[in-house]
Amino acid sequence: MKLLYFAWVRQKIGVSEEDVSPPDSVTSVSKLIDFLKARGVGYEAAFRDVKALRVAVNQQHSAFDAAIGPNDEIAFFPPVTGG
Amino acid sequence: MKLLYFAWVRQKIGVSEEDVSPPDSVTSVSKLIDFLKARGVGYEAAFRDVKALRVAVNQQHSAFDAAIGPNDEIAFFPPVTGG
Amino acid sequence: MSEIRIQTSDFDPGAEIAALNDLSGSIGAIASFVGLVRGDGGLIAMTLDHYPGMCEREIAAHVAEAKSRWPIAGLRIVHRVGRLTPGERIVFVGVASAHRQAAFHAAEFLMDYLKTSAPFWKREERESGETWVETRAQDDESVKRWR
Amino acid sequence: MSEIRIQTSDFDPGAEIAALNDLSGSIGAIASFVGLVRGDGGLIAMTLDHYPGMCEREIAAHVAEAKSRWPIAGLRIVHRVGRLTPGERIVFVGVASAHRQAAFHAAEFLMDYLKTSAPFWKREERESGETWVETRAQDDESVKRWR
Repeated sequence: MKLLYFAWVRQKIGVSEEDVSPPDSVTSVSKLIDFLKARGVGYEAAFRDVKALRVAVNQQHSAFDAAIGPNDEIAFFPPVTGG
Repeated sequence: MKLLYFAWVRQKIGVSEEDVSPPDSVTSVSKLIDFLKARGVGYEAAFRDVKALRVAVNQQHSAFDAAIGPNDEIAFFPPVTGG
Repeated sequence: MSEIRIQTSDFDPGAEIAALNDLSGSIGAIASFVGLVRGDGGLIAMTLDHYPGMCEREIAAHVAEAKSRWPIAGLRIVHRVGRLTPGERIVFVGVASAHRQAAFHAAEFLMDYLKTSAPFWKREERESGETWVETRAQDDESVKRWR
Repeated sequence: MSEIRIQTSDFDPGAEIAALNDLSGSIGAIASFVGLVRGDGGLIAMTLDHYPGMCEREIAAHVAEAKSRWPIAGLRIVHRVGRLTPGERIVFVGVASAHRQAAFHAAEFLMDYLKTSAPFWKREERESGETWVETRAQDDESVKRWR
């Protein structure tokens, strides 16, 4: 599963992208967030307030209850601010 | 009195500008038109339908009853079509 | 800060935009427009006639109106006259402003004015002959929306 | 006929307009917009972050919407990312069309989208530090008027 982070999400986590292999029980974006928050203080800070976050699954804006699988590209970022 | 003609007014009259010295009785644009119509077939054709014409006195759009004098610049042209 | 030119020669849109490109960091937007001769209906060429002096004065009055309506940091208008063939540039309007909507609206306002009410007269050449263009009602509508 | 580029390097507005300048006589209008970094409130620099791939796809979807709404003969969008200082160019939008209102409106529609809803994130540097910009309500209004 490929994860991408943008803007302050990237800054808090400290990497711009990574490959993760969460357990099979991680079947939605919400469950992925719970899995990631347990990985360290940077992740915990980034995902503390999910209302401040947006998510894209395979480059499409998605809901937090969207289903995800091991081959998906999942990106977390704040609301876009435009150019 | 300096006269200027534009677009088809110029084409009908055959000159783009000229100096004229009408009699003192020519005190308005309308009277100037009557004076000019007597000068030849080109003028008569140009001024046949004054509703199709616009006039400017000293580079300001004017009415046909506007007062004019010997030092004025008077221009006749069709309604503008823009660029 | 504003420049109005009526000329027979062509112009360079990039150079006009560069002249508006104030590097001070006070402007955020340059909206511009290039008008070209369309070859509709077998048009061979069009010739633009204008009233030198009055034309510049009237355009300047509309530039002043635009400046009273929108915050404008810089403005350039170039309008060609004489004989022009399809594909040739006729007109440039460029507006620099702090804000994009002001720049867009002022440029559109000035273009609507220039295309409908500025003291130009157009003659069109076609195979069938040459005719002077008459005032178009549609374009008058585009001007009314600013009133 | 449309080109969308996201790049760190600067661009040349004149070259972009020249690329839209179809000489066939079928277009009558090229409306364009150049956005610049404003130095408001002591801004030292801004840095634009974007989601490569998704950003181009989302912009392309809005270009497709613009083409469905207005008759567009050519369209170019260039958006810079990375660190930019006041006075630098950020964005170019150019639209060629037979008609000036279509060109203006499509350019304005795309700029409203790019400035408010395109997948970019802005960080601003000031003496006081660096902050990520939050979504602005005013700009959202500018997008709503197209709905």
